[in-house]
Amino acid sequence: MNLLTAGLPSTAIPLFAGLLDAPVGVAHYLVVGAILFTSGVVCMALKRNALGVLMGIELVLNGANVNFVAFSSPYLRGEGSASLGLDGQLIALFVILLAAAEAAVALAITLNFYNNHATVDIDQADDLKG
Amino acid sequence: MADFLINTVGLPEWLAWTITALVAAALILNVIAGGALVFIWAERKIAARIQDRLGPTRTGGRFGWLQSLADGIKLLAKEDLMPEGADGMLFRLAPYISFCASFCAFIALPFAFDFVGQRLNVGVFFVVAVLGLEVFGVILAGYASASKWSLFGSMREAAQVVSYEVPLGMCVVVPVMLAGSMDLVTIAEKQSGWLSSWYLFHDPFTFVIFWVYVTCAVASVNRAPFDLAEAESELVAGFHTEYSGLRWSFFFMAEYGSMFLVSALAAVLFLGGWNGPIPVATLLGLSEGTGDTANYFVRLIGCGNLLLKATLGVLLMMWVRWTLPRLRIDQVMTTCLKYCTPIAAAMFAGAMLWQLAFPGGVVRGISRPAGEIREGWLEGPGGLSAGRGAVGAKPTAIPSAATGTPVVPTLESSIESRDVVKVGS
Amino acid sequence: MITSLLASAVPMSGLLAALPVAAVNWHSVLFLLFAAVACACAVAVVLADNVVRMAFYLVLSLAATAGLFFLAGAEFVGAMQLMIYVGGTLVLLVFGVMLTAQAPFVAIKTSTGDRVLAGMVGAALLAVLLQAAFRVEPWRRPAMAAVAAPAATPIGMALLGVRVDEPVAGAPPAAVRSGYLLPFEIVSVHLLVVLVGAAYLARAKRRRTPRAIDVAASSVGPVVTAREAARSSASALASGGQR
Amino acid sequence: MDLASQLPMLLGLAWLAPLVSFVAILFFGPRMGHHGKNAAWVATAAIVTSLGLSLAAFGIWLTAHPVTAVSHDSHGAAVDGHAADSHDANEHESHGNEANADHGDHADHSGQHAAVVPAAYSGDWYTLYQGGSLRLSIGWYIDALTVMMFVVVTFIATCIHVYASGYMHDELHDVTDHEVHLSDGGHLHRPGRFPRFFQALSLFCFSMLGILIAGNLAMVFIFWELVGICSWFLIGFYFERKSASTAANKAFIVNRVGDFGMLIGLMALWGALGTLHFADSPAAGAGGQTAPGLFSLVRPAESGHALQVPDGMVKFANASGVSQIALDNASRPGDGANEIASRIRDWRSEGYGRWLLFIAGVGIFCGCVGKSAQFPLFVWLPDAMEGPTPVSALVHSATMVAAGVYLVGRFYPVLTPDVLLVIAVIGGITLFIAATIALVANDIKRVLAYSTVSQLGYMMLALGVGGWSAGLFHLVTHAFFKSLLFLCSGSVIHACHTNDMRKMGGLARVMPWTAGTMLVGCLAIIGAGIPFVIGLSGYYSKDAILAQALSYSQANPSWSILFYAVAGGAFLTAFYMFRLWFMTFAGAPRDHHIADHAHESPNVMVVPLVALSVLAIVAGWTLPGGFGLANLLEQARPAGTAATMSDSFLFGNLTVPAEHLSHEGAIHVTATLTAFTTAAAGVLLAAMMYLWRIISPEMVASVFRPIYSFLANRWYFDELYNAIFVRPVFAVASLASGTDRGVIDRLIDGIAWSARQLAGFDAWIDRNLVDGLVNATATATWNAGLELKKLQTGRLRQYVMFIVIGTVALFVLASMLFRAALAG
Amino acid sequence: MAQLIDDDPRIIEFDVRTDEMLVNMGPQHPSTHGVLRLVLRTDGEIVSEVEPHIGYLHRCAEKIGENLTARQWIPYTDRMDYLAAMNMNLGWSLAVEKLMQYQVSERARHLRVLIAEMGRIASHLVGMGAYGLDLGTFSPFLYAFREREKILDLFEEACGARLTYSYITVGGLTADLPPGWLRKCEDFLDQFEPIIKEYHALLTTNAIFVKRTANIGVMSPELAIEYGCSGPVLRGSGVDQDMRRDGESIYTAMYDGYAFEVAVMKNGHYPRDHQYPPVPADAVIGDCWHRFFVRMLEVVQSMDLVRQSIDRYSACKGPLGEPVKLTEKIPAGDAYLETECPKGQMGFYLVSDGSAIPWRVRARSSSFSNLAVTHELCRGCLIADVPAIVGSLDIVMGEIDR
Repeated sequence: MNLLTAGLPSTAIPLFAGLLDAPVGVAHYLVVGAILFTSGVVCMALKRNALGVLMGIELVLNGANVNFVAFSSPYLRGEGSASLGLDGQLIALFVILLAAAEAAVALAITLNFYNNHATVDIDQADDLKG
Repeated sequence: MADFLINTVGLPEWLAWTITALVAAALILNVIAGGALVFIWAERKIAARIQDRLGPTRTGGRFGWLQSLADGIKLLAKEDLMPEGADGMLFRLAPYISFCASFCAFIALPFAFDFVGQRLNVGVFFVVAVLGLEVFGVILAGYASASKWSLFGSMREAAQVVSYEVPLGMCVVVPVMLAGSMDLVTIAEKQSGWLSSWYLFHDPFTFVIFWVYVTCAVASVNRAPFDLAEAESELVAGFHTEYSGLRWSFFFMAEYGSMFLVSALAAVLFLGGWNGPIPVATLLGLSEGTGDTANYFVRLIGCGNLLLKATLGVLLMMWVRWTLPRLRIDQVMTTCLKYCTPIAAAMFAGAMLWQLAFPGGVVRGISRPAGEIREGWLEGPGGLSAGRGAVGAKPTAIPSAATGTPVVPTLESSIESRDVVKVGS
Repeated sequence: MITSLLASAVPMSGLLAALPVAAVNWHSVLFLLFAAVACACAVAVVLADNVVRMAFYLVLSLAATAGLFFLAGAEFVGAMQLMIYVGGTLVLLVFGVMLTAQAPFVAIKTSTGDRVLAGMVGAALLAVLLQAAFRVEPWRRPAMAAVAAPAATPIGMALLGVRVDEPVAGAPPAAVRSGYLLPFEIVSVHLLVVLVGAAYLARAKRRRTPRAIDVAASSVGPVVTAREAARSSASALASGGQR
Repeated sequence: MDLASQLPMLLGLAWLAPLVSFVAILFFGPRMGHHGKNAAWVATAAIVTSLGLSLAAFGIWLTAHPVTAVSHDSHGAAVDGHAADSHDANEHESHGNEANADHGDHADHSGQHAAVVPAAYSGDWYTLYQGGSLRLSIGWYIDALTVMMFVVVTFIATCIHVYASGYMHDELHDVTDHEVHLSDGGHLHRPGRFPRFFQALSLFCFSMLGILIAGNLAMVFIFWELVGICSWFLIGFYFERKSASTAANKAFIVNRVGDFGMLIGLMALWGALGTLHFADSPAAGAGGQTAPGLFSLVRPAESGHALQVPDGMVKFANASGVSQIALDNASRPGDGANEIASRIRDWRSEGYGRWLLFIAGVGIFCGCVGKSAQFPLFVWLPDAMEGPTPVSALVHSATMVAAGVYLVGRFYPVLTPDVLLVIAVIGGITLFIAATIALVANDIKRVLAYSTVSQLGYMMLALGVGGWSAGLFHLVTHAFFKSLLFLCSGSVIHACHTNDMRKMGGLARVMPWTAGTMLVGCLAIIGAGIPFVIGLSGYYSKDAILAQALSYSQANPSWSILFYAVAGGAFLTAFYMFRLWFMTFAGAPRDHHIADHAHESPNVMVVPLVALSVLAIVAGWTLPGGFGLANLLEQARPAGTAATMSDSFLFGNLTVPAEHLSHEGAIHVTATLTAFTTAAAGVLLAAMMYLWRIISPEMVASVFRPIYSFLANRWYFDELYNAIFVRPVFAVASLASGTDRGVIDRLIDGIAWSARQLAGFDAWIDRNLVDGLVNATATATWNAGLELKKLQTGRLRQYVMFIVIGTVALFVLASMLFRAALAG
Repeated sequence: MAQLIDDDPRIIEFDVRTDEMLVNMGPQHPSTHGVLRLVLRTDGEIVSEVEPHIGYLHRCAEKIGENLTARQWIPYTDRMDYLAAMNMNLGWSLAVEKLMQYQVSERARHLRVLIAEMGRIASHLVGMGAYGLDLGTFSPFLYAFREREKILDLFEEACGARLTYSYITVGGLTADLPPGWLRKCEDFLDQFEPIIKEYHALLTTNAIFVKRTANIGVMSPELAIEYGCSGPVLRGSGVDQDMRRDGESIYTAMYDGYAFEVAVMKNGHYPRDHQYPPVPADAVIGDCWHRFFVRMLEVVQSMDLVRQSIDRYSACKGPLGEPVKLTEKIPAGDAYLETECPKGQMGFYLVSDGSAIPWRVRARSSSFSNLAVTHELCRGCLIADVPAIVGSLDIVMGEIDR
């Protein structure tokens, strides 16, 4: 026990009690991933700026990446349970690469949109409205 | 050091680690800050000598050696200006971000065999990646200043740094390929021996690519003739036009820190790292097993070696700066895209083929059998023979702190086997 | 100070990862730190109106995530995240600044109704995701020290189609696990395509419909006329050396 | 490379070069320079290439087969007996050498009567179809005639190409055709068709050369038809003019009549003999064996190349007898075949198959009648003058009309004396009719056209009376001077912008070159020369014809009319040709407006004139040592035709005297003198009437008013055909149309009406019941779509929201439904 | 027409477009040579329009001249082109002398040549050094100033001032040279000559310098003439005009007997009187490099002239002569005279009503005309080219604003 956590009951609900002294597990990462993912989705849903939407996409991908890495991590692996091994990391790598490519393409779309509509407000991008 | 604190002093472990980390951080911080002061002074003197003048002469008694410090104090005392219409938060944060990036990159930079903040197995990659973040502060500064000149400067900086990361990466990959590791310590260790074992002299391609690296490094840290971001004749002062006082000095420190960093990186990657041109220690019979004191002494010498090489690199940049006119932005881009990148790519391919043709190296003459080198990836941590000796017969070291106390997990180590950890050196 | 925190955080990560369970778990502390930064900045991205600030927060969030990767032992992925993701976002930022430096674009406001709606939907999504996250056997004790220090080599070998990482206990042997040579090649080609596309985007091309004034001007003999002939700084920079 | 492979290659390339040009102009014509100006260069380059290749072939031929003087001894034509067999050229060469070395042995070897086999090479490039006994192929049959005709055709075509590139200059820009009156009173304004002209010209050359090189009758027929279609293109070049399109159609249709006969001939040959190849060719399927060609079937070598009804024809004609024998010997097929073979001789002597052979010959000749504008199908040729003048020159001198004569010449060995008599008579009639019409024609081109018809009649007649060499000789020389004459007339028309000779006169002063060259042409065509010394080309060829005709009439006194036709024709020819020349060039200008504006043609037109005039002079000469066209032709003389041929069938006893007999002194001198006298008389009369004006042409016309109008109306041939063919056809057509309209259409209308009623009822059901159902569905869908459309806002953010809501809903749903599964 | 425009290679369009931006370059900017204000209309890095704004240094010099006697105005001419004040003095003095029909002594004439050419060297040194500064290299600036300081030392010895000399004046010069001055001057020239090679190495032939200047801001001879450009700017475009040779007789008479070749590219080459570096392949006549190079050649040319004038001056035995009285009356009438100053043709015009004080004074500034061409040269260039172009024009705001 250490100074910081000494005062806390060790039998409290795991989420808070073990935060400082309990080892970090996959679930921790998943929570982070979920928050990133949700932030990204909300960002996409909220931002009228096309660049904001792009950033939301990046966040979503990043949230997914966190999950991949968590599942593949040798440190977070539970006893005797299987993990993704390197596969998770590799998939995360590919996601990163493709996200970069996606950013380039999306930027190209945005720029064309800007050239045509003189704005980056995606609410103006309703040419295909039914 | 942590062990020392835990075992000898009896401090709680978390405190011991904290102290160790803080010490390491402080050391690096001092290297940067102190180094910046020295380099600024040196630059003044060198520039003055190049330009047929004297430079600072009075402050500090002789040679004006305290001039930088005096200036620093003056900067501390200056009013911290922020333009109206600036984005306050970003304006304030930008210099720190720049400085942090520059500083963070030092973490993975080895000064001698075990003198490394954190030995990372992707050290090279880490350094380059983090160094690339420095530009981020510059961009934010340029944007947040609400000045058109600043904006121009930051745009240029962004474009330039992003572009130059490509050839820079290619240059860096060559030593990585030769060493078979991204670990900076491993790369430097592989170049131990005589002058000829430096990667600079490994083959013609590495020799060429070293100069490409120099060009790209100069460009990526925004030094003349690539200092477009702060081109004073065009953009007043570029991204830091609106900065004053301490914030401005942070940019300055970041710049000098980066200069030193890329020079040190060049030394580690191409110039043998802490290995001198002549293996004095080996000739004297000093080796790993000679004893802790001697070992430590050898490493200190190595550290001096590296600092000397890095300083020489910095001086080279200064020399260039005070000699050449500035390129135009499109010419900078041309240099990067039309010259550096293709040359680097070609040299990379060349070095690869050279490795294929002369696996043992030509200049080095007698060297390890090809098989050993080809199977290099099996060594090192995480390889098939994980934990069974990264360099030679040495156990894999996961250094714990900048002071260089590697913690070596053995195969037998388990959750409870903390006590089994062997203390190195 | 962020400076010192960062300074201490990063060197500790690898070290603490290797540490067995102990009193105060630095691993947890650092995890909390990075996770907090990542999450807070992600939320800040949502809340910020200014696109440059959004980008700034995004970069912080991504960098913190990279820290999480380091903590998780995925050092290569973390470095990649720093280099590519943060670099990519940097470009995003550049364009954002370039395109939206004008006041009207800096903040395009979203209506309150949208905000509330998005918040509700987001909360629902978060709830679902968290529920799923907690279902993953919570707080399982990891076996940290039992694993070898991570290295980039197996990843590289896997990308070349050879799997050298040890299979997890009980998993099928290494020979069965497939490499990633094909995806690697596909991604390379993909990136090449994107590169070409970017070059195409930034390339110079002839003007199609000249304005009358430019027709007049071009006959007088100026080299390049005003707006139509313009190069943005980014394209000028990216394409390099038009002269 | 030996001759057998060189010649087909060279001539084949020469043949294909215009095709290349045609294809090139077809696809890229309009893009060749301004308004396709360079198409002329492409076409000309192609034909020049052909000319070059032909000349090369000619040179090679001469090297291999030196032309020597024909010995006029009684042993017959002693042309070098190079047995032609391209399939074993080596063997053939050795055989030829042997023949050369030992001439005396030759007679024994090739049978009695010194029948000589001409040097010829044949073979196939490509077999189109092979099945049963039929083998259709693209092949070649090359002998001296082929080579010579190649040179002649390509040379004249070259001249005409060059000439046309100047003449057709108007087509390089937009053309206003003053001869086409539009309904609004204006004139037709159309873009120029320069490339199209040369495109057709190239195709024409290709087709013509195809006929020349063809190795079998099927191929001949293909290119025969191609020539026809090309002539249709070219004559109808100004197709907006009614006269031009009518003329083109007329030429085409009239030719079809002849081609119908030719088809019959082809069928007779193929049905009876199973082959259309001229020469021996590899048998179908059997390796190494040769199947005999037409020539060797009709004139088998074992019988000394004497004409006989081929076995196949005999069997075909006596099919009942053959089947009877086959029935009798059904069990022993071998014996049956032997018996048939043994009895063929008997059957042949009984006359089986003669009709067949006659029909085949006459049929083939029918095609020639059409193509070479013989009586009664000559009516198209004068109308064909509606085409541009270079076309007239090309069609009427060297190519199209020559094709008929050429084919008769080529097919000559198969023709029996009866057929030859038909040919001769037809030729004579044509010769006379055309010449008389030419006497009174006033259109310069029409005069030339009728003159052409007349000269073709000459040639046919010459062939018919056994003058194989004479006819073809005249063909070649005529090609030169007639194209010259046409080009000259084109030059005149170009200068005067009119065809009417009555408006011309005195042009010699302003157009000296044209006048001079035209004079050369006129002199050539009338066969002018100093008797027995030297003359223009026509002198030699006409003499030969006259001599052969004389020889024939001596042999067959009942047909001596043929000689008088020839002699009279010579007189008429001289008259109308010089009438033409005098009216055009001599005297005082009749129309000063025209004369003032007349001018010499550009060099590009004059140079071909001069070149052709030189050839018109020298083409008939025989150089010391024997080199000359006539001797060259002798090389190609078909085997067995050098001998006198006697036969008795339809027209009683006929003797076709051997041609060398006509060279005998008596005949020759008589003929020459006759020719000279008649020609001189013609010229004199023309001069008297049109130069010196001693006799007034008007007076003559009024005195012989009925004859004059009869001639001026071209013997009322057009009216005759109109009455005989066109009117009845119209009547039948109107009857058919009436039936169609009155009976069939009524019936069909009735059916249609009832169908409509039925359909109306059906439509009502469809509209009200079926459509109502469908429309109701559609309306419902439409309304649903309209409602759903509101969801399609185009707002990205809402979509994201939808996705999220959907996902969450799915999760909630899934977790409720499959809680157990998920929990695990 | 449309076809023609489509094929016009000079017109470039990009997919990425940004908005235009108005940027103020100056009046406080490191590379605008004083208080020039350039308003740039930029589109990204491209400058679509440049508009110079002047007048920040206006001091009513001409109006003052109408309230002072001719000699009293001399110090004000100092403050026009303060980098070549001697040449300014000379111009005004000659203009007044032209109206007065005054003939200076032979000795004064040669001394005037000596001083004027030294002043030209000094001015060009600043131009050269500052141009390097404009292109981002600092060291040549100091090298140039090091030598200029030596010239200023000599001037100080001669007249007592280092910047505003008022040495040459109406009717001659205020004083004769001190003894030993010529010796020092020759020493300076001998020492200075090899240093020019250094300049060539540092700037003229430097690859980056060439890249930055060659083919940049190309000014056609017609354009130069239309805008009234003069001096090295005009000669850099290949127009063969030099007032010392082509000017009015009262001015050219000063250079009678002096051998010099106008520094201009003729028939594809510059004068070959000395060893000069070759013209780089990229450079086209009329670009920044040529303007710069002409200045470098004129330094050498002036050195030759100084050497000649030293010989002639020492050979003159007669008296220097006294300048006219301070209150000397000027005959009624007007006079205009242009002289070849380092920056270009500097013209002075005065109208006199017969009194000592001119009725009207007017100065025609060469830099003014040279600056006017900026907007033509800078259209479509990059921002970095603006200092390069403006620097190559070598303007002095004191002369423009007066």
